Amino acid sequence: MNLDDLYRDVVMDHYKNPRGREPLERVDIHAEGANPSCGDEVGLDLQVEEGRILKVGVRGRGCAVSTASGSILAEMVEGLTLEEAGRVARRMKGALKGEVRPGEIDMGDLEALTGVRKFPVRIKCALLPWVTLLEALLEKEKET
Amino acid sequence: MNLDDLYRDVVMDHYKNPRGREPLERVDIHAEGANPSCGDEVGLDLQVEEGRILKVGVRGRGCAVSTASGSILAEMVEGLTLEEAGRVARRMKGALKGEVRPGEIDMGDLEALTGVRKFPVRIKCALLPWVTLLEALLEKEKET
Amino acid sequence: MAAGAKLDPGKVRGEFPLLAGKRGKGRLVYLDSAATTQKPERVIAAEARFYRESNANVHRGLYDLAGRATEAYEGCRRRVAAFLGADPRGVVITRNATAALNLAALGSARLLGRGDEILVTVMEHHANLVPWIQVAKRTGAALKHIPLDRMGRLDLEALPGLLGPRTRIAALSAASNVLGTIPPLAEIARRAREAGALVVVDAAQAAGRLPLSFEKTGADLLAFSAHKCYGPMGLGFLVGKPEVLERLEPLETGGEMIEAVHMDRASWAEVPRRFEAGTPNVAAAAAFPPALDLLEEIGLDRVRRHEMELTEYALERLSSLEGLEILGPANPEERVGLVSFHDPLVHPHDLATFLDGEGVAVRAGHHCAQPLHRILGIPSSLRASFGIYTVKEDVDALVEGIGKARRYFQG
Amino acid sequence: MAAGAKLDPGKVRGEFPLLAGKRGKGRLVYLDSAATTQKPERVIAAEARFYRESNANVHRGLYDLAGRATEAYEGCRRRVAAFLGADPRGVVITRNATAALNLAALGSARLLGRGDEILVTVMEHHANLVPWIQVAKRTGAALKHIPLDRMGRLDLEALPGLLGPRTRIAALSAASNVLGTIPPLAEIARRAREAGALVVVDAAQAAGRLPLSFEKTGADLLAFSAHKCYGPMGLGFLVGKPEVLERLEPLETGGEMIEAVHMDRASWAEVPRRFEAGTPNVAAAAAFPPALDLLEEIGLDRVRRHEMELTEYALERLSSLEGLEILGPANPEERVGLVSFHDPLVHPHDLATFLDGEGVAVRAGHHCAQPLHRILGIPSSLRASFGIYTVKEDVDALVEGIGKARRYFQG
Ligand SMILES: Cc1ncc(COP(=O)(O)O)c(C=O)c1O
Ligand SMILES: Cc1ncc(COP(=O)(O)O)c(C=O)c1O
Repeated sequence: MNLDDLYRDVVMDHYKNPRGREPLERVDIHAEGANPSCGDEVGLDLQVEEGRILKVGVRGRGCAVSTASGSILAEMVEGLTLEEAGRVARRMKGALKGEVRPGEIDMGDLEALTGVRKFPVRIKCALLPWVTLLEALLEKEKET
Repeated sequence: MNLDDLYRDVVMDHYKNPRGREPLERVDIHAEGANPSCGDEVGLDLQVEEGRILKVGVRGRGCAVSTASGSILAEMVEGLTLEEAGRVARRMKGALKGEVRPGEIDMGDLEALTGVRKFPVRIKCALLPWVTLLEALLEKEKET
Repeated sequence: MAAGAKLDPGKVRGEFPLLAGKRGKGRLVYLDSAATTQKPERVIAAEARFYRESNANVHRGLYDLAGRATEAYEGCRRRVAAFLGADPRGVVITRNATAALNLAALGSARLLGRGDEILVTVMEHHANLVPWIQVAKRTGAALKHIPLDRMGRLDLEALPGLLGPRTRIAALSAASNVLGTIPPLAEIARRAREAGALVVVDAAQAAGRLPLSFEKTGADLLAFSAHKCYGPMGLGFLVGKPEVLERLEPLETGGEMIEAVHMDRASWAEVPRRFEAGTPNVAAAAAFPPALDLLEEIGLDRVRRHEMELTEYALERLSSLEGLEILGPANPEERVGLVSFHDPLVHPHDLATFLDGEGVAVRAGHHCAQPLHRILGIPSSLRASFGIYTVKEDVDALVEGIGKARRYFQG
Repeated sequence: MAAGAKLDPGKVRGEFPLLAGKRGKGRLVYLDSAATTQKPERVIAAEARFYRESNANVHRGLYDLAGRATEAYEGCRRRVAAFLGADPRGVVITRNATAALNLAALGSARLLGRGDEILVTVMEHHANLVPWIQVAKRTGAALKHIPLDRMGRLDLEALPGLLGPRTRIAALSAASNVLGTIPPLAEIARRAREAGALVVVDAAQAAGRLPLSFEKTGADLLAFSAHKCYGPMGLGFLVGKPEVLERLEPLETGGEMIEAVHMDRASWAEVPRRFEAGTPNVAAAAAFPPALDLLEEIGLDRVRRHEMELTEYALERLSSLEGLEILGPANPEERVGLVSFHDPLVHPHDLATFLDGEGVAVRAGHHCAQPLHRILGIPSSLRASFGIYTVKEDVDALVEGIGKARRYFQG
């Protein structure tokens, strides 16, 4: 195992300069996620207009992997409809868990995170923001 | 381990011709004992006069070891006072458990049974009639 | 092994160091595999190798060694799931079959109330009886027992009278450890389920002896021990449908099995981890898959045929001993590889001790089935049980030993 | 070892195959002994030898092999009793410390009623907290917590307000697995007993680290795991006064632990067998005494001094890292051989993964002590823990690794 497989340049860049850290003007959807086994927590805020995600806010600071994953999430889902965001999140989840082979779908910067699969105990770190997003979307759906 | 250490001639003789098997005219003290772990059961009847054991009746048929032990018991305690019988039983218990060295006390035919100490799982078989006697005496004591 | 070829116990024996060596007067005739099987070298070596190369605690460790330990542990879970055709998320790793059955019984206390019924059989091992007695006492449920017919089989004619709308649980063994009886499990399970009951199967004597598919047994929960399956001690399993496990209350709590703990409350991790409190026996988990490999290399069908032949041979040879009372069905197809009997001429204790002197290891006692022995009207019995390494000569040695013992004690 | 001479960890290391070998880039720096210790060759060999020479089930077997297995099992019980100066009749053999603590907690439910109080501490491992939460919920008893002072020690000034006539049980660890804190156990035990409480001690982090006498701890019941004491996995102990054990309800039922079983009721065997349902882990029991031999050959005083020196060295070297927050008391005499810390610059997960890349195995997380971390105001921490084989160079590798990690993640 090589550390640089996990902490690729793209990941370290997202970790050191995480996107989606500015407070939002308005929060339409919100969810809190936690990995009880390590104590990490993440808060996700979405500003939504006409079913489309305008802006994403990420709060809480976990490890490099979860921070980078949250930052990539912020970048990737901005501009998507809620439905599209859900589809992306499910794919990412599959890819991180190794259920979908990388390359099968376009993963953008998240591709860089798939190195985590060589570090099974860290997969949860990368999953946290995406799982939280899925829960937020599920809550929203139930509401409507 | 040699089988003949356990099944010495004296033991086999008591096993094949167990003493104390005739029904008593009168039963003054009675006790039932059991080894739940193997299902063996023994019944002890004592005919007592003026604090002295006149006759012993043993019922139930266990293995050679417990049968011989019961037979030796019948032979040994007949004629003793209840107090003497208790003392003998406690000594036998100690000797069978290896807490008293053989030779330290006069054990009569029971000496032959001490071979059981080389067969730890069989010690319970040899103990059964003696432990039952002790319980019978204890019950009697409580009554008076 | 060539398809169709028979199991060659002589060859298999070579893998078992305790049996391969000489002992005292001669070879060891080990006829107590139903109590615990001997261990093949590959199992012994795998456990040692784990300690030498991968020893660490599991799950929480972020380092390579802990990753390897976790992989060994989870690998065992997957291997057992594959062995039984079950879902790995439904495989709970426990200390032994007894712990698994306690989890099944006490864990389902919350599903039971006064007047509910738990159906067991009269031939159960204490491990599949006493926990149900306990849970019945705690919840006010009542115990019902499937009786035996005169052949030592479960009496299915009694079933309609025993199964009813209040039957919540039916718990029975896939094979009796005293009679050897293999009940028509799938049928009983089907009828119990139709009555709305959960089906709990004690497979301690079936796993490693019979080709076993979790689904085909009809079980909701199934328990067995690794040590009776050529695997290490200190390892057992409760295999269940994940959705059924979800309904059980954990028995033990502590590390590894929690989600979040506060000063005065706690929530549980997902199934099956919820039932695995504290540091598990990773070394044993690492050592069990090779035992299952061995069984599958041989083929469970062949294991089954081998045990059936030995049983048939043992029944035949033992019948030649005048007066010997053999327990259980006469047909070897209805039995697993063990034969218990009662000799009215020599007490089981004396017989077992005598046979040991002849180098023959058998078990005497009630075999943790006191109620069954009470029904049979004998305080205890002698049991000879077989494994993949048992040869016909072992049975011969037993039969000759009994003959000698009779002369010794009766002569 | 010559009296007065120090423990030579370099020499001890030679007995531990996993540490003696090279691994990847270089030697393994194993700093996770608090999770599980490495195993000396004599323990590994003893377990294999049991399987090769004495493997059988215990107690009921009337044959020689079963006698040897029983002797190995009961020998372990006696050895543990001797190790702690306890009565062998009070040594219950369990799966691990967690199982022992569950037995202590759930087994004493019958002694508790609504309004009764259970005293624990805020630094307990989940294994000595969640079972008490469960039993409190079941019985209506209330949990009270001894808080920490600002130095990371138990705040004894709070004790008078916490101990009262309703305090039935005081459960606390002999050493914290996060802070390293060694509380004044004997004093707390004395005061708890004066208040009429039973004292339950979680010695998982104390056994094998501190000279430990059952009597001097003041415990009524004391739990620990073999695998944290250089012994095998799948083995733990609840050591108690026999008359206290008599008062506990068995948690698991089944074979071996019964006296008489009927169709619908059962009675229990004597203590301690009453608490040992089913086939025990005889192989592990056979393998543990050699670990205790090793500890006593070295001498627990020397082990203690060795760990104290390492702790002192680690505290000193870690303090040189700017901003690092070290948990627990500053005085190494008040700590066992482990140091946990929080680095505000690098997340524990990243630090642990990075250190693993450097060949340094440490543990990151809440170490099964979520409530304590909540009080400390950190989600998780990093823990380096020592054993008899730990050398100062291991601590050096840790400190250098943290420096490198900071440059990697911050630079
Ligand atoms: C039918 C049956 N059930 C349960 C058990 C209990 O298994 P263990 O002692 O491994 O828990 C046994 C073995 O003794 C058995 O034969
Ligand atoms: C203080 C303390 N108590 C209890 C335990 C539980 O030990 P085990 O996991 O071996 O049951 C541990 C170890 O994790 C511990 O450190």
